Amino acid sequence: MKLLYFAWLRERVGHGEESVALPVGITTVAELITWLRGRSPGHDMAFAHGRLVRCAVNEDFATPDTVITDRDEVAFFPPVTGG
Amino acid sequence: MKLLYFAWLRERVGHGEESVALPVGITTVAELITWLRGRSPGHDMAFAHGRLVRCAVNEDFATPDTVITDRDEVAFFPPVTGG
Amino acid sequence: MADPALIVVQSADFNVSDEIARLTAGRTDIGGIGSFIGVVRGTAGGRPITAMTLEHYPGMTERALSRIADQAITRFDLQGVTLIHRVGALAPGDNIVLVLACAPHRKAALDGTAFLIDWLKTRAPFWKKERFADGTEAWVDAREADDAAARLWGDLA
Amino acid sequence: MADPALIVVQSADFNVSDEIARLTAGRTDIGGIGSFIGVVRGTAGGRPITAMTLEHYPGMTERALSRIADQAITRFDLQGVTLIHRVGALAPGDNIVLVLACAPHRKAALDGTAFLIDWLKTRAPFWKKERFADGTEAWVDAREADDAAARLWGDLA
Repeated sequence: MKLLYFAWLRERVGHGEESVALPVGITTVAELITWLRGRSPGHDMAFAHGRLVRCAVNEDFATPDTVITDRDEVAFFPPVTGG
Repeated sequence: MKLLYFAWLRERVGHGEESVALPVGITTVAELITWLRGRSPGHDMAFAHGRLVRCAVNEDFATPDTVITDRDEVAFFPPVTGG
Repeated sequence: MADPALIVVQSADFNVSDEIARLTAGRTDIGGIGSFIGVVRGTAGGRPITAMTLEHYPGMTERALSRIADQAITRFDLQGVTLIHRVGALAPGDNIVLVLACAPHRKAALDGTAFLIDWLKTRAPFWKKERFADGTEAWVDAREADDAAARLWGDLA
Repeated sequence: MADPALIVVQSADFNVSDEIARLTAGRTDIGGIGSFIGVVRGTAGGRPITAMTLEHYPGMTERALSRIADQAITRFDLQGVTLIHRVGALAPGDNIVLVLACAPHRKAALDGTAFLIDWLKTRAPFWKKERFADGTEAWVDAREADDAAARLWGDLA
């Protein structure tokens, strides 16, 4: 699975992109976040304010219960501020 | 008094500008229009559809009961269509 | 505060980029610029037109446009306004009018732009005459929809 | 109908007149062009800023902008849309975003323009970081007012 991080999530995680093997039993965005928080203190800090984290699966906005598979591209980022 | 006509009022009157001496007793735009209709068949035709005639006195929009004097510039024109 | 409205009535075309540059030159307090450009369409009531003539009431035009601009600046707290209206002979595809409004945030800039063009269409003394492909000419009728759009903003002082 | 939306994400500046010419070239069915330009302001929360960096999510950005443009074209029956958003390093006074929407009449062009910028601000994956005069940096917080503005248009499909 390809993971992307943007803006302050990228800065807290320490990099903008990583590949992970999705553990068996993790099937939703919410479960993925819980698992990712254990990967490093940076990951834990990035997801500490869950209310401010947005997610896209394969370039479409997703919700905590969106189903994911090992072939998906999952991106995490703050609320957008363009324009 | 200076009178101005625009768009199809100008075409019906036959000219865009004329000077007239305001007769005694004529004190409002409505009275002026009634008097002007007697000046020529063109004037009469120009004011025949009164609902479509707009008026400005000294470059400000006016109404039939706006008071006028011999020193005013009075313009007649159709509803505006700019923009 | 210097007069922040530029009012121009001219037969020549305008360049939108140049006008934006003129409106915003040297400033870093502007967050958004709203704009509307009115263009001569090639048909009227389904009939092809070959030309349009814009007549106006010199003097009153500038006075009416200045008043509309001042109202918009006060109402929407605009940082600047540009109103350019062309007169004379135009062809299909030609620009007719340019409205620019700038403000710290986008809502004021966009609402100001809509207010300016709605009021210009009902209060500024311009008249359009269309020449059709068959050689006939006709003055454009005022649209009741334009009056309704302007009334939505309430009374103009 | 050919795809009437031009979507561009670039670091270079844009020229508004050139983009309008590109959008309207060879057409005589357009009556109005609405536009919005977002600009970097020199202060944030009252503090002077010296630079702004725009980050985005390549791929998803173009996808989100195309979807927003398609929605606007359908909803307001627009004849064409241009969306250009800059990324990278910008300075106060620099252009950030250009929205153009054209239609036979002004209401659709102006409403389409407002819809496009409201939705772009809440659905397109861009993030701004500001550098202050004292050397500190901060990511811009999303504004609740932007979400509220977008919600006024109802749900985006």
